[in-house]
Amino acid sequence: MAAPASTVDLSAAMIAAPVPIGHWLAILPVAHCLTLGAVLLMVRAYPRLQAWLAISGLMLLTLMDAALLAKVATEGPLTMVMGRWLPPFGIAFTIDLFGALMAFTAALAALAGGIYALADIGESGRRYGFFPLLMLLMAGVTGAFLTGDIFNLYVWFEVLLISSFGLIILGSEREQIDGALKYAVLNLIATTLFLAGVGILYAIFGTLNMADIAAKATDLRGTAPLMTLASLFLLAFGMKAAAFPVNFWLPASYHTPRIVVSALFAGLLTKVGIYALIRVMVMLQPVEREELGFLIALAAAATILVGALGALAENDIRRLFGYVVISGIGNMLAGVALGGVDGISGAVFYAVHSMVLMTALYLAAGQIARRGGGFSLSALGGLYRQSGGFTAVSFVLFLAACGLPPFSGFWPKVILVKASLDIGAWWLAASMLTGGFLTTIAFGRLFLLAYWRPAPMALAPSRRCWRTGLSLAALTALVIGFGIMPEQLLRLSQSAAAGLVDRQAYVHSVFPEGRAP
Amino acid sequence: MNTLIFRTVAPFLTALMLLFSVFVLLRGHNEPGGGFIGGLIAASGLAVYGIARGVSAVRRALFFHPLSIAGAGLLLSTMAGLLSIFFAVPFMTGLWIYPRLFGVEVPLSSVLLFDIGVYLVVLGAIASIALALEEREVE
Amino acid sequence: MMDYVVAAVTALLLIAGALFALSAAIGLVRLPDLYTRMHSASKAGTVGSGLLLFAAGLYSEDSVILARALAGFIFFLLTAPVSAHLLARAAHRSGYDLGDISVRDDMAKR
Amino acid sequence: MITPAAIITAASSGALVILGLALLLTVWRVIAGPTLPDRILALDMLTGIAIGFIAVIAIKTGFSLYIDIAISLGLVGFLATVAFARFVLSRGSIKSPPSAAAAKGKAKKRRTGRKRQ
Amino acid sequence: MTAFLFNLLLAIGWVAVTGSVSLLNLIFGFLLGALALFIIREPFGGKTYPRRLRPVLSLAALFLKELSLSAWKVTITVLSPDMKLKPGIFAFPLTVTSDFEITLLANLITLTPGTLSVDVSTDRRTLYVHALDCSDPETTRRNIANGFERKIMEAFR
Amino acid sequence: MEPLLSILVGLFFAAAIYLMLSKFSIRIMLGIAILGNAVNLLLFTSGRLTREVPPIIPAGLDALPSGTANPLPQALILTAIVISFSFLAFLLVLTYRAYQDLGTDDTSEMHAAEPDDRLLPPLGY
Amino acid sequence: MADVTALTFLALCLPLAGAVAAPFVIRVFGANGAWLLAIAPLLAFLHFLRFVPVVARGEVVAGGYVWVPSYNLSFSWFLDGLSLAFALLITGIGTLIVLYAGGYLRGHKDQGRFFSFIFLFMGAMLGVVVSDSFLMFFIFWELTSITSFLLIGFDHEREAARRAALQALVVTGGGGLFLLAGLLLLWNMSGVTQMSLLIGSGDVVRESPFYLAALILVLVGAFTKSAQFPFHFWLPNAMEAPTPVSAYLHSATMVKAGVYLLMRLNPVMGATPAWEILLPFFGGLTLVVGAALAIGQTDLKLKLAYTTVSSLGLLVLLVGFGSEYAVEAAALYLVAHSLFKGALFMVAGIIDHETGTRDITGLGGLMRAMPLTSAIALAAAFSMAGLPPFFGFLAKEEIYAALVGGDIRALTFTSITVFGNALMFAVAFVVALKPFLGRPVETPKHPHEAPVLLWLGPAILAVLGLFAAVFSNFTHAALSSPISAAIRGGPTEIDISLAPHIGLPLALSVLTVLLGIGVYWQFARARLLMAVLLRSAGRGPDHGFDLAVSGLVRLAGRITRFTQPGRLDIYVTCTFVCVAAILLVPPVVYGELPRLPIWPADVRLHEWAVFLIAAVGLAGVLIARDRLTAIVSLGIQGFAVSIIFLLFGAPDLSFTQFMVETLSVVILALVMTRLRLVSADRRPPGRRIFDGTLALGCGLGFTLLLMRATQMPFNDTLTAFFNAYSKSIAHGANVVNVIIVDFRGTDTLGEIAVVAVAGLAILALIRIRAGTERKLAANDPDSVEAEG
Ligand code: NA
Ligand code: NA
Repeated sequence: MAAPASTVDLSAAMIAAPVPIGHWLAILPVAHCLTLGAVLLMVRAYPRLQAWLAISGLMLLTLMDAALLAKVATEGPLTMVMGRWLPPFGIAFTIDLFGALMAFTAALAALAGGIYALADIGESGRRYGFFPLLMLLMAGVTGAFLTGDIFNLYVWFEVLLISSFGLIILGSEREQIDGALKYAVLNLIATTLFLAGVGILYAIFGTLNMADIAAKATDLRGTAPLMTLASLFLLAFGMKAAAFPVNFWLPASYHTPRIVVSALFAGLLTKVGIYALIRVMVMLQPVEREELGFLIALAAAATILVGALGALAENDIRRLFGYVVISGIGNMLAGVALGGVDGISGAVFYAVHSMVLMTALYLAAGQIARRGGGFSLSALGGLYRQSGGFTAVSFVLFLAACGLPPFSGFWPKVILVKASLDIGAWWLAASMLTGGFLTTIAFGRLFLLAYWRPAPMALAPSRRCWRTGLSLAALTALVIGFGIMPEQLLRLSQSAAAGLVDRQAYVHSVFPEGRAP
Repeated sequence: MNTLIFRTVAPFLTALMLLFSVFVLLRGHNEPGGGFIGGLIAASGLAVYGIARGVSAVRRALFFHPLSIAGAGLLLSTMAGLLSIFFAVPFMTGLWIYPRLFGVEVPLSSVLLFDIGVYLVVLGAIASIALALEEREVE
Repeated sequence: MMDYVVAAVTALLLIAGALFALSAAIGLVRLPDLYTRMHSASKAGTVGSGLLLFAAGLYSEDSVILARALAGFIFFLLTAPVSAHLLARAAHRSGYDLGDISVRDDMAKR
Repeated sequence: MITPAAIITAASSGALVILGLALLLTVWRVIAGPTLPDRILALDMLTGIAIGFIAVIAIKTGFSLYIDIAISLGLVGFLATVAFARFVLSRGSIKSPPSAAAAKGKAKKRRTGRKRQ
Repeated sequence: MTAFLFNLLLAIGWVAVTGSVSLLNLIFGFLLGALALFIIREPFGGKTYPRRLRPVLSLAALFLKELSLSAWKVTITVLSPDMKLKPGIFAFPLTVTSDFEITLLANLITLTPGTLSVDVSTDRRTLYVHALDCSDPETTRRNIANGFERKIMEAFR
Repeated sequence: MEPLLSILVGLFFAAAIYLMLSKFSIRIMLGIAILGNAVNLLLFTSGRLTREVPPIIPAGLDALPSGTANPLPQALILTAIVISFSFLAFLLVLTYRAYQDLGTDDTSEMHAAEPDDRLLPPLGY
Repeated sequence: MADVTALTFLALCLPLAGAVAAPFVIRVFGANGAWLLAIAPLLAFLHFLRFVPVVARGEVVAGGYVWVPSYNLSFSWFLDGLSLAFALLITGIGTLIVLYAGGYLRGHKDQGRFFSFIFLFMGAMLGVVVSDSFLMFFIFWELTSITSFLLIGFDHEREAARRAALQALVVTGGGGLFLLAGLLLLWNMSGVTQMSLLIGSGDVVRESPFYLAALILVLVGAFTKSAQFPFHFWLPNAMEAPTPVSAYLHSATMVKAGVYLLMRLNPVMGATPAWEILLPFFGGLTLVVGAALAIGQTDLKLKLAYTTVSSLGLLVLLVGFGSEYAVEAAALYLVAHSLFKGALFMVAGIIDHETGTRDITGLGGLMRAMPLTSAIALAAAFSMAGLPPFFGFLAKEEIYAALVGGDIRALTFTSITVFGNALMFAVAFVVALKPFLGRPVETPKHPHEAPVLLWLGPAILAVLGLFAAVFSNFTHAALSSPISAAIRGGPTEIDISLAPHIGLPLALSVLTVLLGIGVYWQFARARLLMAVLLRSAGRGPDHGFDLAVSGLVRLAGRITRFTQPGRLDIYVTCTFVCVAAILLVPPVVYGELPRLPIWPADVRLHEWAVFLIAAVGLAGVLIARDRLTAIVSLGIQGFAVSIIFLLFGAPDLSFTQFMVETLSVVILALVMTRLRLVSADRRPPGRRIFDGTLALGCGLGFTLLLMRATQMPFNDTLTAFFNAYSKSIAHGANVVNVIIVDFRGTDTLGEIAVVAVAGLAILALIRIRAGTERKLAANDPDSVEAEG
């Protein structure tokens, strides 16, 4: 490596100090996903090899994200600037607790989905790219959680979006095509709005690095363009997250793909929207968030209720679960509306809970259909008699989805209701509780009809499959674990929220001298 | 399209376009061009060949499935970024060497490697799309 | 002095090329049917843009760029007749008849 | 004093205006049609004129790098025309236009009749 | 043989276009050309290559002359107020037989004044040509046969 | 210059949105294609405009002299163009498949995923 | 005491252990495993029993572990008289219920599961009464709702059982949400998170402006759980559960949780006008309604269930009175009711088990066949009727002593109570005498004396009812006094004894007995009268529940179909309405419109031409009559955009745009080949005007935003950096390309991932055909045919 003769002062442009190997944790998850995605793309013709590679790759990803989470939790935000260009010029991956937590949970959900897929995705699904699509989806998801650059965030959004397109049409059933069309058009509008927002943001701030924006944003306040910008981001990410009144795409499409795909979508995609919403609204535009607070709270309440009512009104359990996803988004949105460490920590906790739970619920839906012969509530029955173990798992998941103790859904709900009552937003608390109540009725009826009610026809005894069982059991164990021993996660989400509200540590991690040049 | 004239001209055009695409790829760092445009031109060349002589001819010509080429490109680009782990510099840091070949100093870099990866991805993906569509056309 | 020569030749080529292109456009508008318009487009267009490219190559006073401009021109010469042929053939095969003033169509007799 | 630069500026500005006019005429043909091949032809020509336009810009600004763009544009225009010709051909004869219903039926038949794809 | 010549041509073109005249670049260009040709290797089974340089140059000169004439004539035609046209398609019986020759002829015809190759018959005996002035197709046929077609046969046989 | 381009951007958005409001999938796709251009032009304008001078460092100089176009938005747009092209290609093929499988290009008749006669769940217990 | 904390924790965990062990124990030992399983609650009972002397001295047993410190929550318990009494009842009666269930469900295929549920419920209930922390209390509170759902729906193959289970879940779970809000409000008001601390901050709470809100929220929680009118309807329906469940849930546990909560909060929220009006009002109403409905039933269990409703009303009424006597009476009645009601339910179960029916009209003369059972029944009925020398009498005396007074309020509630008690008296003897006296009646099964597992439990409870009364001093010292001290929030000074209070209370007792005998005498008529009355009153809240659930589902369906009509055009329209609002509202609200440019700007002729071409292209796409014109016009606007890029110094962009635009048009053309479609606009004129306005609105919004944003000062540090170092460090003269592959190479990495995935996705879209994957779902996952 011979550097060319140059008179330029490198230190004015580049980070001179060598990078400790530990910093590579910032990029490795994404690079790993991309590498493995590329390799899987090359070995499309070998389904067995693919599956083996993908599962071990997902395990490795989970380990990497776990290490990252541990590092960030102990040492504070971690930054690596790609190409070692001084920030904000190079693209920085800045990982705070929030990002690391989300990435880790996403990896867990993906691992569970991947293992389930071993039994659920067959030859043609593998040949047409389930595993490469999954890995590249994870590249997008992880990239979105870890990057510290807003345009880069857009890019990762697109990576995960196109991968989701690929996944949603695997199978090419009629309803998949229909669902995919609605999904694709509406999501594309959302990302386009996001990109337009990035353009305007660049026009105003002249920078794309989030820490830099956070630092600069304090100088420019209250002007109409900033409000418009914040609203634009709110709409774009609200759409991604499926918040009312732009939630249509979710019930229109989530029930159509293969069940593993639904599970991954439910677990990962809307949460990326919520992640971006929190990142941008709370960290980059807190003043605008404050001003829009009431609006966000209204949207949150409406989302909760629309979701819960939808869950009550659905006969197809996949669609029912889709509405439960929406209702959950409303709860997280309520956290965003509340702001403050309490509200945000509630939203963060809820996001983690929801990633695990919704993945598990959809995987359970797959099992319901496998055991009961379909997804239609009017035709299901007899599951309780057929398998006590599966019923127990389902029951736990249902309770968690209703926000009932002692499972993972309970804590964020309590935190959020308390935070709303603290600031006197009783109607927001009421809508959260009402949403939980309606969801309880929906799940109670689901349990009555599909599990307790005698089967219309005798069900064949279900065959055991360790892959589906393992993934479902592992996720359920998490749901129980988060419920009974919430301290760790609670502390993490509180620190994550604190890091978002007080941006010092984040900015400092990118600019050790305090401010961008 | 089974026309004698097009069939005869197409290989020449394709060869020209492929060559031109490499040219565009290599000069991208200093002048307009680069991996993406290069890849598009190469894919267009293959598309012309496919339209003139049929999809199977292109498939035979390429040896590998276009998507495997795209995968290789993605792998190459990522590896170009990961290379810097061995030099204690962050991901995607440009690494340059200047070997002398026949007395000429040839600048080689991880950045070039990256751009070649981009080229391959675009070539593979677009060719795959074009071929798949063309295949449906002919049936 | 050389500057003036180059400038003058370039200017001449520029105007000539532009006019060729314009005449091709006029032909495209005025000629009565598809096949006659093709004459206008494939020839005048090629020559017009060829002249302009040549002008650009000449003006740069750089042999490499001139070579590149010429290479581009040759490329058009290779492609223009092929595309004209393909379009005309496709149109004829798809039943787009010659205009009313046409006097003969041997292809239709096949 | 007429400098070479002034000559070039004047000539290139003039050429740009002429080419602009040519572009507009061609666009008119694209919009007016009347047949599909007419439009394709006009689009092909549009790329041709655009090539000239770019060459003039190269002279006007002194950036010869634009020439490469012009070259690739020629290539691209060719591709478009080939694809459109392909399209015209595969649409079948315009003299017996199949009805929309027939097309639907055909699509269905193909869907059901296909064994392996 | 064609392949090698074409490859060499590609290499020279590479050197010209990249603008770096060195042996290394020529070799690089040749290698790239070889790669490109390898990819489209199938069609190069034929044996058509020019024997003599002079007829080729002569053909090129004829072509350039015809090309400029062509453009000019078309310009005059479209700018004339009344545009007296008698367009039509006539059949041209081919003497040349190889793919390469037919293609070359057809393309050259397209670039000559007032004529445009529309199609080659499936038996490869007839070339259909559209002419702006189709009042006397016999003369046009003779011009083509004695002009481009003869020169092509001189150059490539 | 920026105000003029802003108006053009507005026109692009308006056209794209008008097309996307249609019921027909083909028109929606045309709208999406234009929408991509609209956003690209928006990005382009947001970095402020400079006529004709590309951000290419002339031979012999070490840095770009002032008065050249802003390279950053260009790089961003380049990425965005590629991405929106990929999406457009996918969407076009999807539209094609939708037409094949659902037998219509009218999105208001596409009810495979959300049938009009969706059942309520059983009202009993 | 080695480590009281650890032992208590273990005692609290014992039910959970039982739940885990039950299926295995039952699988191994069959129904006799109940003996083994009963050890778990028995050990817990004995453990809590050891605290009785401590608590009787007025001390409190507290302990616990850190649980969720970051939310101020510990797993901690707090045993005063009230919680200890409850803990003893739960574990004590729980032990008996386990034995009883062993006999009752002998041979049932799900007996193991049943024990698991019962133990889970026991654990939850225990948690409710011992919890110190609010949240822990609430968690266990909800757990009782959940586990009772499982228990009530145990006979899940019967629709009525499923309905009852859902009803209980909806009513008590829904009430729980109110309670949660109430508890959180209490937390806000007092700033403490523990019951033990809250008791000391009653004044703060009562003076808070949110007091009434918190009270109502808490009351809804307590009333739903304790089946107060109008939430009473779920309780009788819960009789769908097997009898051990009814005996357990509706005597000492589940339904008492609400009463427990009210008693617990009495020192905090009591002694206010709202408390003293609301509680007696609803309690009194419930007492009367429950007793009246009990008369109207023929089913033994239902009769008992309605008297439970009645008794709960009485307890709530007493708590609301809040006087020293009232509290003492409540404490006594609480325990007495648990004992006699548990025994009576079990007796009803025995009768059902032995005869195969619970219909009072089809039973009689069982005395000979089941002497022991009838003795137990009689003892329990005496207690329930409030006759000496049973525990019920003790309680009833105190009740009257507490209520009597001269004012109108005392008069009203006294008469209500007398009336209610009289009806309960009658019911008690109907249940305990009618089946046993008279001539034997033919029943579905031939009755025998019940096996020991069945009669042991009720016998013990009946005997306890007698002992408690006989040793009333001990009962008072060990049990009722600590309870009332806890309810009052301070020590009490009254004494009780079996000797009657001479005076008004005794007179009222006599009146009650007389009235009760009267009703018993005319029971058949009374029942008919009630039936007529009920019919004329119309359908009650129970029927309302069905209507509410189906109505809710229908309403939800209607709303969902409105918000989710399944039409893409509506979705898109809605989205863009939001976009227009977002873009246009802020500039107007903040009054910040961009400066309007001065025309004509410095625009050159050829630039105008290009802009014009772009506009023409756009217009062409919009108005094109066929789709090909539209596609070609699309190409024109694309070319115009690339020329714009070129004119403003972006050759790379222009280059790429040309390529991409052409490829887009090519793909469009390739894709459209097979489609016989018209791209022309086919919407009606009105819709066109709306869409056009909306589109123009959005366009205008973007124009304004972009104009305003570009008029703000521009920070070009990034660009300056790239321009300075692109060549000198990154060795590239084309700054744009250097940004793409070096400065912002990570973007490009993502971008090519998008391209690669698009290739894959499109391939999948074209190649995979419907149906190939469906086979997979139906069949073996590993036997899918290979596919091209
Ligand atoms: Na480039
Ligand atoms: Na590039």
